[in-house]
Amino acid sequence: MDYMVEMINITKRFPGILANDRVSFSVKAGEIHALLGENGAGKSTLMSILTGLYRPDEGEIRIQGNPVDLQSPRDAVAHGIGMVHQHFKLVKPFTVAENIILGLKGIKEVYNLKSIDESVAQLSREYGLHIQPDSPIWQLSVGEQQRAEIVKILFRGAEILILDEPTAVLTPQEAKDLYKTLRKMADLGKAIIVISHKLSEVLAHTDAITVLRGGRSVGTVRTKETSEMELTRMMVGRPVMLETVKNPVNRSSKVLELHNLSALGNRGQFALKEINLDIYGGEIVGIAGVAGNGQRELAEVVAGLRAIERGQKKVDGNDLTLASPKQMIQAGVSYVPEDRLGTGLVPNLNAMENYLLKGVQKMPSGFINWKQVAQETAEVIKKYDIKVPNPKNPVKMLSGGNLQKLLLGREISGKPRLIVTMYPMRGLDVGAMETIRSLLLQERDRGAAVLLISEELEELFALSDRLAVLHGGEVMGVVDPHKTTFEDVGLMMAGKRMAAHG
Amino acid sequence: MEQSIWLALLSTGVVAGTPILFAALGEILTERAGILNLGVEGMMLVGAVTGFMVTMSTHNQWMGLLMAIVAGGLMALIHAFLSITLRANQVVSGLALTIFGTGLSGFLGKDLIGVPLTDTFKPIPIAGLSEIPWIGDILFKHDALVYISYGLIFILWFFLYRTKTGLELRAVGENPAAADAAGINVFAIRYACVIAGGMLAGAAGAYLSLAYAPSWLENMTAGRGWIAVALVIFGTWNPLRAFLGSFFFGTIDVMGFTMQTIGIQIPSFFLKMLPYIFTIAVLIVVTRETKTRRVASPEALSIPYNREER
Amino acid sequence: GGGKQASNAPAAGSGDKIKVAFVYVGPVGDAGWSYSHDQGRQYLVKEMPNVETTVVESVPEGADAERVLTELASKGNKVIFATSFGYMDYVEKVAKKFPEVVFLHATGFKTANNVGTYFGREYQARYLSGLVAGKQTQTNLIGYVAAMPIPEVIRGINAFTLGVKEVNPKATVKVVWTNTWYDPAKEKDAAKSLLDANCDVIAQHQDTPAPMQAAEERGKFGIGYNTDMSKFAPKAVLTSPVWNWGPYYVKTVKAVMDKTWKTEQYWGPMSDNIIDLAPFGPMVSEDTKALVAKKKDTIMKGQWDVFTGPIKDQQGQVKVQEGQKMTDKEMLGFDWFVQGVDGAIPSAKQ
Amino acid sequence: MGNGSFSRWHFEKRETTSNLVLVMVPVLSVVIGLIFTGLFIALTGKDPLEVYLLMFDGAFGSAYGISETIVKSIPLLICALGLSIAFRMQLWNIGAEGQLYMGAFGATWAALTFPDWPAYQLLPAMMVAGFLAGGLWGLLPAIPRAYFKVNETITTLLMNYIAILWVDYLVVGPWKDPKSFNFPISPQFTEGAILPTLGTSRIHMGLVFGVVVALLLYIVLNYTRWGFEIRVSGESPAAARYAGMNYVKNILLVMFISGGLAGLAGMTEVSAITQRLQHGISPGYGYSAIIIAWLARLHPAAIVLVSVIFGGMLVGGYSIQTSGFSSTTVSMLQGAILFFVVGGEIFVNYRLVRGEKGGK
Ligand SMILES: Nc1ncnc2c1ncn2[C@@H]1O[C@H](COP(=O)(O)OP(=O)(O)OP(=O)(O)O)[C@@H](O)[C@H]1O
Ligand SMILES: Nc1ncnc2c1ncn2[C@@H]1O[C@H](COP(=O)(O)OP(=O)(O)OP(=O)(O)O)[C@@H](O)[C@H]1O
Ligand SMILES: [Mg+2]
Ligand SMILES: [Mg+2]
Repeated sequence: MDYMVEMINITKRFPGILANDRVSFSVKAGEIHALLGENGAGKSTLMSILTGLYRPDEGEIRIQGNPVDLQSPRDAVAHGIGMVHQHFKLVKPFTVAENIILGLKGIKEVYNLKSIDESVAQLSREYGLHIQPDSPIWQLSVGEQQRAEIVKILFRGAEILILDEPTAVLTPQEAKDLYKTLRKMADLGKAIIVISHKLSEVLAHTDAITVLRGGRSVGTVRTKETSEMELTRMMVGRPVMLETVKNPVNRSSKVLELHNLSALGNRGQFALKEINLDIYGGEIVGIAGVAGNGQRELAEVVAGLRAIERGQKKVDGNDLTLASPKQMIQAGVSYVPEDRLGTGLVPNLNAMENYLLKGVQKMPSGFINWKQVAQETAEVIKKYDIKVPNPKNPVKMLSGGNLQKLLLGREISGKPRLIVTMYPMRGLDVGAMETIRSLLLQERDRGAAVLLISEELEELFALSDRLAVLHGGEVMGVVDPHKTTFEDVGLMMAGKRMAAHG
Repeated sequence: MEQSIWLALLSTGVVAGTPILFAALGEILTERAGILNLGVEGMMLVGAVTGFMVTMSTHNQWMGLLMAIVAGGLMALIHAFLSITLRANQVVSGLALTIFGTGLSGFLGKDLIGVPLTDTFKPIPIAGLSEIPWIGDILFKHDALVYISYGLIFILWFFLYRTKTGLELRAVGENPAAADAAGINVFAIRYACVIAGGMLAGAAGAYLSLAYAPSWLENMTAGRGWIAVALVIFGTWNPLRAFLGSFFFGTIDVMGFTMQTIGIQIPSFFLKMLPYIFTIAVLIVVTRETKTRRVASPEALSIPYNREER
Repeated sequence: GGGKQASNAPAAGSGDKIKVAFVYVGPVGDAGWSYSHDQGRQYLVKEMPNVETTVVESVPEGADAERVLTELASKGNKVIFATSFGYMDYVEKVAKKFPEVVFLHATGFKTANNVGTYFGREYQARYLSGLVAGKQTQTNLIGYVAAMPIPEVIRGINAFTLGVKEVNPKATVKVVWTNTWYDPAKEKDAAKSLLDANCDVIAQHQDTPAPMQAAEERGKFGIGYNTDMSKFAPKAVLTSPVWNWGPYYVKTVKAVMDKTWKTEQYWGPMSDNIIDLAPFGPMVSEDTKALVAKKKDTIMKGQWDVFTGPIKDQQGQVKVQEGQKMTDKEMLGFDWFVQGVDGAIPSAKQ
Repeated sequence: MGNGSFSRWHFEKRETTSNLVLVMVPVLSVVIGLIFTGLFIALTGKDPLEVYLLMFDGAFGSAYGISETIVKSIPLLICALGLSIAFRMQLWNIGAEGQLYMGAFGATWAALTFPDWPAYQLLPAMMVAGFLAGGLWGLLPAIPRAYFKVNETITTLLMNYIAILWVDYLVVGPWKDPKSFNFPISPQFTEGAILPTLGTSRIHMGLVFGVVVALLLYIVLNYTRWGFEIRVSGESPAAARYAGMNYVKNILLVMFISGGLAGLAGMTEVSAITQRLQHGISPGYGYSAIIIAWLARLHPAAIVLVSVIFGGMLVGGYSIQTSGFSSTTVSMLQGAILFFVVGGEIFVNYRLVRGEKGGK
């Protein structure tokens, strides 16, 4: 009746998997509806069906009460459905405006880009989405690109807006602004669907929540009437520990020392300026900061992937300022990069080969003993309970959580001295998050030094023994998370300097 | 006298560049949509023989041209089916198309060898324009197809950079997943571009057999299809620059002879290497530029697109 | 060989049947060299219905040639004509393995008991065509589109130039090398560059009619080659030195069948009909025709040959003394231009 | 859509590809290709079966045929092996043709410079010179590729022309045989510069090179660190760097070896077959090798097999000319069969299913 979207008994099979199993799902006009579920629960698949990207094997879709046949994204657009995909669908060399008019009906064959620029600018002002229509996509930050995606959908007059994990790559402030915009759109009578793993944000900003588990719908609840505990139980099927229990810190010797270290960013500017930071064995040092303030450069410098311009880097007392990535690996430095699939893991290689990726540097002879590799991989898979249906399949088939477990499992398998990890929980469901957290703590208790880079203050406060804040490539201060507030750290993240007390 | 020789050289350069220009314009369209077609040589040959055959029997070179265009399109359709629908390796498919086209053209042309053709495209100086000093001699004293190629450059340029369909076409070559999500029919556009590319290659072949050296001879393209592929890069996928390139390639081709007539002896081999060396240099410069400006090859070039896969 | 080849094997006892094979470097359809040989083959088949011919075309002058020759020899061909210079080494090798097969190699110079070479004195026809060109030119500049600086081509240019000079001492012959036997567009470009340099007659030693078409487009004249090229450029072609291999093929195959064939280095003169001039175009004056006929007559009768002194080279030095005739050996190794040629032999310097 | 029963053929990704599929797909493709082109032959009034038998007979029907097929497959094999290394690193080297010519150039240089050396000195010198020249020709486009990401498909293609023009220049100019009457060929090699052959056939030592290289490659690519490194580098340069592998060095090395092997093929051709440098020493071996490496899925053993089949196809192609097929028909048939093989590849990773809506 007054449902904007109704998906009824949708089933979608992929070779060997039932991604959606008779899922039903409805959204009203004017509401923000969250879609929750573990990795691989079928959320993205369901939404891809709604946008005509995939064809369902069974089921029916109704838009404003009318059954529709969505054969392709074009049909979906025609029915007012627009989606911001997790991986943006933007043409990089084109400008924002050019991206917006792509595939758009009603644009003249010989179009006037100037007037389109103007109407795009006007529309984005209306919704408070700051964006410059004539800048090419490749020059934009992730947040800006996302706004471009949203404006693109609005410009098409979409009434139904779908966002797949929109806040995963945004700073907290950007995330807040996004929800403000979404609320504005809902108030205008649009239906908004958001996929997210962040329970707190879902609880704070949405009207209704549907939970998927293992391809099936567990149920829909009103946000006001639910709690974090209930949602978690629905998603995972069992209660999950949300509080992290941490042993007292047991610091040993200095593992990593950075002295007055400066390094250049990709665009040739100084991304790290005069960094001084020591990390001891047996402690987790968190790095807080808004993305783009030198975190990536810091991780890369430590891993040996980025040249050091000035200053010094030592591991266990040895000067490794000029060391190559290979030498850093040999010195016992592990690195879990932000880009799991592509840098940390090779998508088209299987689990065994990915396991070998780093170990191969330590093989004494140049020859590979595949039997031994297979055995070690099997051990890691078993030890960390990684769901690998077939170890001979490329790892790109694995879900995000399992990828992260495999990656971390490999990185800690060599008992490293130092683990550098960037955004380790990004995009993970609560169950997977729990596992990763306990793995990091186990490593710390074993005596390894851990450098944890994250944007989630909660996570940083829960795990870190000390917390350094980066702003503009400089350390604003190193604090003890037990003696500091979110607000103080937030101020430092915004550029306020604090006396170090850690 | 000296001056007139150089004028004549440039004028001949325009004509020598015309067949590769037609083919390169077609390949620009194809590659802009993300498909690499290395079968240009084969398509040109089939176009050349078809154009000749049809002109022979209809006594109308325009009819010949038309059918050459159709034949080139049909050849390209094979590549389109293999590379778009069957997601075949585009390099291998293109090579196979060249082998096939060489054979097919020879087979079709078996009885056309040594047959003279009277209905050909002959030079028609354009009244007025051809009287402009220099420019007139160089650009406006050629056959109708040369003038058509001028028009085509601008039409194609305008189409690619100023129309909505052109924008969509380029989007398909840069990021087919994005184009698809925006509701553009990636498959239709790719098919259309590959076929249109083949049609232009067919026209290029017809230019050889109906205007440039009116006759049918096996393998008469003599590698020009490959040069057209190089020209696309030289022109950085831009029709206007491709024209300058074709002029340059054509002139270099003829220059060796002109130098001989005025008694300058440099080994023509080195002269002939120049376009290739320049093309490589252009490629390096352009690629380095892309760090700041994105003008390089279409990003999805030669990668098959499959919606349900990443 | 399997049973399927029964049809190819020499039918025992069927008397005079003989299998003859031809190996071409280009496609039969090149309208030039290979085409002219295939015309000769067709003539052979027509004249001698008992001859069964096999053709293998587009055989590169490399590894494949040896195999193709071997295969043809082992499949019962009694006479094999290898029609390109580059086959020389391979003919030599294969002939050793098949002493009972007769190999004939066009344009080459290596012989053996079962290997003969054959060629025609095309320079004689070239000379006659030079007379025509010399008469026709107004600008006294004649262009010559030439493939490669090998003796055969150089000899043709020289003979042609002597003919031109004979009737028009003021004329020069401008040479442009294309380094290809077969590329219509390139040949046409080369011809155009000559026309641009004010030449008004274009001669060629190339395998396609493109240079003639260039001349026709500019309203100028041309001398074709290999076959009668007037059909490609009827308003331009004055005449063409043409090959006529047929009679030689008939004669040779007959000799082999009669067991009278002996190895030789055959260099057939015009009087053997192996080379001739194609019919004149309508623009050629009666005067010229008569002159050509007269000269041709002296050549046919063997009273006079082209390279008879005095002949000067480009520097004006007398290379052939008055009254002397160049020997075949000298002619076969030509590496200098006669006076009146404007051009250079690229590698002569090295 | 509603309730309409929707059915449409479409491709569905296979979860895993069995070995049987891997083998059967190309075999069936060839068979279907033969049937299809057979229809075409029948249209021209000939018996397709007879033509195919003739072709097969020419290539494999006699000891001589087999020996010639092997001779033809040697350069294809060595080039394809070289290409397979580059392809494994996803470096699309389509410049084997030019690298082969440069190898021939290098080998010829050695042969002409040290004509008096005995074979045991001169042949290794020619091999080294050929490998180096081909390798450097492969290295040249690798440098801009490694440092500026310049597309190597295109640069290697363009460099083919330069290499061929270079060899043409040499045989017309400085290296022309003074005894050749100005014919564009180099002097004939001396005894010591010619690879030994097997008995009276033309099968030469190049075969041994090819087989040894195939074996070495198999071991190196599958069981050594470096082999693993180039696979990782090909799949993901970022991951390679991350894992401590020297991406730039590997590009340069791989292209050098890839080109070097093509150069070695060029050396074997001039040394054993033409025994001098001349125009057109390769009728496109470098291009055919691309198809071979790809058809063999870069597997060294499969490359050996496919090279022989390809060699047979080329040799058999000449054979059917003797039954009245022009050379053009042969290449038409070859092209058409290739279409089927190329198109059939999709069945390795996908199966054709009929998507049924509302069913099951
Ligand atoms: N294109 C595809 N081909 C094959 N299988 C797929 C494809 N996309 C998804 N799947 C399968 O369907 C299941 C559901 O995937 P989906 O992307 O919908 O999960 P999700 O809920 O979005 O997970 P996440 O939270 O990690 O984003 C996965 O486990 C996967 O195995
Ligand atoms: N081509 C594919 N074949 C099989 N499964 C796939 C394919 N593509 C994606 N999947 C599955 O779809 C699911 C979700 O993929 P998605 O891209 O949403 O990753 P993710 O788990 O959300 O990771 P992240 O959000 O951190 O990028 C995963 O379970 C993955 O296994
Ligand atoms: Mg998802
Ligand atoms: Mg996800």
